[in-house]
Amino acid sequence: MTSTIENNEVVVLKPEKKEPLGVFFWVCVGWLGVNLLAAIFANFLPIWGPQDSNNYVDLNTGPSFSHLLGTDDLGRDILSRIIYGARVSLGVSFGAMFLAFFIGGIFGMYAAYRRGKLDLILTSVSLVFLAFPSIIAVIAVLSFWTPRSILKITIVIAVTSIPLVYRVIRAATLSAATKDYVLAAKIQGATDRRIMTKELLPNILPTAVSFVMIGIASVIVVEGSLAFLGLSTNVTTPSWGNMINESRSVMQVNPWLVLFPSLAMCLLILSLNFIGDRIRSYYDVSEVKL
Amino acid sequence: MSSSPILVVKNLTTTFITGRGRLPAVGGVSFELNADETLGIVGESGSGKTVLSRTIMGLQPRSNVELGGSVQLLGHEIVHASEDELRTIWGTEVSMVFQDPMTSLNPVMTIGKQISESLRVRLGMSKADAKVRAIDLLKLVGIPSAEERYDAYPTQLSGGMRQRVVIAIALSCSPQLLLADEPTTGLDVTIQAQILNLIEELKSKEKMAVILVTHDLGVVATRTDRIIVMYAGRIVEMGRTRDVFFNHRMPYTRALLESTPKVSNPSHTRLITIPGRPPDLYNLDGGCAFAPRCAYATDQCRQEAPSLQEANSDGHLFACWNPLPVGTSPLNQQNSNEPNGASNEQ
Amino acid sequence: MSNKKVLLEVRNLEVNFKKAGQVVSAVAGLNFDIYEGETLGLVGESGCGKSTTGRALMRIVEPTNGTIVLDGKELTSMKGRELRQERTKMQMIFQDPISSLNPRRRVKDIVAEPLDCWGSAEGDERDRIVFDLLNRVGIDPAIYGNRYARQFSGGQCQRISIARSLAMRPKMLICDEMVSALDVSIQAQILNLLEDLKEEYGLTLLFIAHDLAVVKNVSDRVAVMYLGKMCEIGPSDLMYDAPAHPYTKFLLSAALEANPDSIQDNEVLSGEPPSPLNPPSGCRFRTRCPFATELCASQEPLLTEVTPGHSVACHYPLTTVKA
Amino acid sequence: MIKYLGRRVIALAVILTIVSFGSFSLIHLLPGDIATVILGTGNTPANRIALYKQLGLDKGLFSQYSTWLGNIFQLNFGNSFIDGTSVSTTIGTALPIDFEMILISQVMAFAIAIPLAMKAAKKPNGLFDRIATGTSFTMLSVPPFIFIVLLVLVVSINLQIPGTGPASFVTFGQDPFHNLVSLVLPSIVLGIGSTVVYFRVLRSDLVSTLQEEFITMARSKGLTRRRIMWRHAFRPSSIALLGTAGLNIGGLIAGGFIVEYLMQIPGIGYMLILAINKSDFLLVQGIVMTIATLIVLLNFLIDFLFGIIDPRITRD
Repeated sequence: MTSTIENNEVVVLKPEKKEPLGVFFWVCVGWLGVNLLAAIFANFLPIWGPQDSNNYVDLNTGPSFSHLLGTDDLGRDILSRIIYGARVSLGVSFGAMFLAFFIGGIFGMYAAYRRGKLDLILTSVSLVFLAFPSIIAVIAVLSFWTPRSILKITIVIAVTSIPLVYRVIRAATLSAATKDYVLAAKIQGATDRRIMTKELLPNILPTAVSFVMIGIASVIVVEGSLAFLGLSTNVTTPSWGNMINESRSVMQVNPWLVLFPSLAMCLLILSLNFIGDRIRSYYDVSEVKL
Repeated sequence: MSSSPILVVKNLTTTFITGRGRLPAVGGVSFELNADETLGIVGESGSGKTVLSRTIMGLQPRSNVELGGSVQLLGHEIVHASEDELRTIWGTEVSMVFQDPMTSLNPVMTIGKQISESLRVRLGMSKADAKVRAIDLLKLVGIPSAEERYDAYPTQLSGGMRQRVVIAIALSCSPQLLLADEPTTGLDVTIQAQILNLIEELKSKEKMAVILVTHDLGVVATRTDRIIVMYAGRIVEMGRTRDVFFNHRMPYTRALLESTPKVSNPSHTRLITIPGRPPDLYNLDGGCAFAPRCAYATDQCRQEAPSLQEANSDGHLFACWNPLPVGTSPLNQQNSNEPNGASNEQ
Repeated sequence: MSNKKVLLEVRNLEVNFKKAGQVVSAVAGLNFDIYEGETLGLVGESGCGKSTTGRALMRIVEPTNGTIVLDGKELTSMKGRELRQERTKMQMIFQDPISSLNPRRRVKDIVAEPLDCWGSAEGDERDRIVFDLLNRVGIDPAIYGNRYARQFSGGQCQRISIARSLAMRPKMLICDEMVSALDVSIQAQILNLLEDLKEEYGLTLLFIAHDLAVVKNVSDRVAVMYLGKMCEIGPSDLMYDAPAHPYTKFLLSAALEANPDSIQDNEVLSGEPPSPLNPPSGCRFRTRCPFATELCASQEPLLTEVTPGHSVACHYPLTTVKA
Repeated sequence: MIKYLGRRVIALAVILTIVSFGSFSLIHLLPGDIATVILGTGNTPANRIALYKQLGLDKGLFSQYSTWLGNIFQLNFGNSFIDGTSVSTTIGTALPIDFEMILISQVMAFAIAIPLAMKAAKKPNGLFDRIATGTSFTMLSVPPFIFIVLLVLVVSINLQIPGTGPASFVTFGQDPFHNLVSLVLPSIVLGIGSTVVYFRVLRSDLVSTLQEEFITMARSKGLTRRRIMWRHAFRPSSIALLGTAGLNIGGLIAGGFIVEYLMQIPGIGYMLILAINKSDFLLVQGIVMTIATLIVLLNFLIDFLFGIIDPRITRD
């Protein structure tokens, strides 16, 4: 064979032009991690019990050495109640988003890849549901579906989030599925399942992760609102929403009671939003327009 | 040809300051353009031809860009002019046709409005006058049933028609210089021929100078008076069109010519290729930027960048330490089927 | 030429799209053969259906009508695994080099994708095949095999695409505008590489492009399409010298030659192609053809042989006028 | 355009039908027997049958639905089980308060967000942009119920500004000045929330629009920056803004309840919460139906505006 091979190219690789995720991103991830760990291992932490009322010694105190964030009007430790409250907020929001993504994501991906009638039907249905305000649906269903539990709240929020998740994942899949590499995989004989898992999934994952983060943040707000309406968990179970709501009446006496749970909630939402936003811009995923 | 130049570019540099360092997109470019001339600027992607044309126009964004040298257009200095000053020149003295007519027209404005807008803002015409003139312009660039098309949106037109609209906008305030940046890339061959003929026709009708920026040697071969060949942000050869095609001295010009497939080639003609890839502008060393791909490169080429030198008195310049002999252009031996002696395959 | 073995036989290929309730006839009844070992160029302007034809052959786009016989096997009636298996004999390279490669996969996995799909090679064997293919297309596998595709330039991506398409040792390669997004110097490298690989792997090529010069440089025969129909098909040298269809002639005269002495024909084809939603009756080119008569409007010209191996669909082919 | 609107009207009708059926069936999702819920236990069967008859629950589901729907077309949502007041009247008194709050907050949001977004988009990643984007991000992370609680803490409790605290609402008809004062804090909360969202959307869209070639083209025509920003960049970018505004205003109609509840402003959201707490199911049904209808109509209006702004949309 007369070789006419041109010499192996000196390939000039394009540099990864991305700016790094940044320190603040990792601070946010760290904060989310702290929240998660504290919520999971609350029982093992050297803190007061959330219901320990201290024999009415320290009522409505500000931060001190024995109670880092102070106590409420029943003498219960605020830090401890915030940590146990994180269980409700994080439990409901992570649970609801994972459930919604499991169902909505699979349908969204499948519909966008297959197109055709199934896509048309699912998309029309999702549009109808999106026209119906989901928060109203959540309130309506929860007010009728008693007795309430964390599981029920999670399920209701998850179900009402499915149409939105479906739309987001469908749009992300659609933009990936129209790329030539999908066709290339197809003509090499890849099965639909292989294309969906090997070619499409890695490309919609950044969108999904980013949206999960922002979704979790918004579920935390929804759960908080429900707590205000008395539609969330039992009042005796501490949740951030409950804590803020209960202490509104003593706000004048002890503003710490409102400030600390509010701060806990805002910081976590900020972290989640920031993580989601950075992932989106890092992976250069354009904002999904609905 | 001896009329005084309308455009004088002297030692122009455009350097982008990016996260990776300094990117010298255009480095030390000098040339002149006469009032009735058509100048072609040819180069591959990354050669700096588009940046050059935008810098001449003054359209380069100001942040993270370092400009040097001078561009004198009809007595106005462009390089350090403020946008307010430039605005008085744009449209009336120089205007531009962009590569992609789809993206260079505002999708939510009717084409008529986009033309008459210039007339009203720049020339202070009344609404009614501007409309009449805009329709005239649409007719001038060959758009059928111009009155009806006046109210059309860009998406309702084909690519060729859109490019005609862009040309109409560019001509609306009778500029003396038209900068056309890849005006036919992405258009079909028959439409490309129509657009190039249109520009040529309007050039003589409107008495303006034209700069035709392109990657395609075919576009400039028969429609320009002079050609500039760019590589890595610099002029490597410049001269009258025939000189560049037939008497080029710079090996890159030849390589470009040889690697372009030709309709007149018999089928299965093996193209003579340039090995390697265009240089990484971030890491230019002191030598000739083409040296790593050049078959004739010597140590001198790798160490010292050649400057432009005269090939003849007609303004034919080239930048090379080991220029090709005169008259060895592949175009001169087109009918001999012998393989070219100067094969630079490695 | 005619005693050669036919590798791909296309009969009455039609592709219709539905758009806003209307039917777009993108490909309207194509008949052609591709012989083993040859390169057939397919040219035409945008919207003429040349890309759709290529995609319909691969059945990425479902043909509305017609038959495709590849190496003796009828493809249009196949389904599922059989289709996927049979289709690996024919591969396609796309126009956009960047979007052809999954940005989130490594180069060596991209090239190995067909092998992994079919489990035809594993472990060291798989690595060896990938290594050889990458080397063959000029990408050093030892250095770049583990890189992600997004770091490569257009020309390099196209090389990787070629390597991938060869992994299953296909008989036929469909190149859909594969060099039109590349710079001339890179384009020439890829075209030469393609010619070498064609020889080495015994490939048959369908080379789809809008650039007449590029097509002529690689093709044995050329087919010209206009608005979903084939105008002319014949040996490339012969056809470029003496086009028989007026459209081919205009197309050639509009092609710009990089030579100041080339004659710039002032006979530029005026107007633009009509909409495929509502194609003209009879000959689809008649609305722009200076030679059109009433016959052209009423009766569709069929593809007929003017000289051996050279067919044209025109009532008034130019060669007969000349003769 | 007509074809486009026609299709939208059909979609509108379909969605409204489904939404109305959803609202209607809410009452049937109740666990247990409605008569027990309304009359309490320990009632005679005769009373139950009378109630069933009064509610029309003795008829078939479809006939119930069509009667209910027929009534709704005459804006008759029935009378409350609890206090016998007309549901339509309750909704009719509550809605204007929401409209007032939304109007104030949206005027405020657009007035702040548009100029800020334009200034920020002129120099992406410049100092102004960084500050504005950072601030918007922080504001985005404060839920409305925390925001309003903190505002009340500062403004009404610490600064002791009269008429701004919870339960100080008076209607516009009673006292326009105090009405406005009492709506200041809730409007700020809703307005800032909207401002942040609009700013972020418009800024990012403007940044990408300003990089488009047609902006360079407009510059090369010699147009002023101001003209380019408003005539060439804002209009295409306003599509994203408008779409967001549609979703956001819909969200305010549906989600304003938390602010209304905390401030005890008798808007539609507060009424909904009260109705739920009192188990006033006909009122819940009526409010849900009203909110859903308003949101669907809002979406229709936004679609219509899309069609006006962007000719591409009406000709797909």
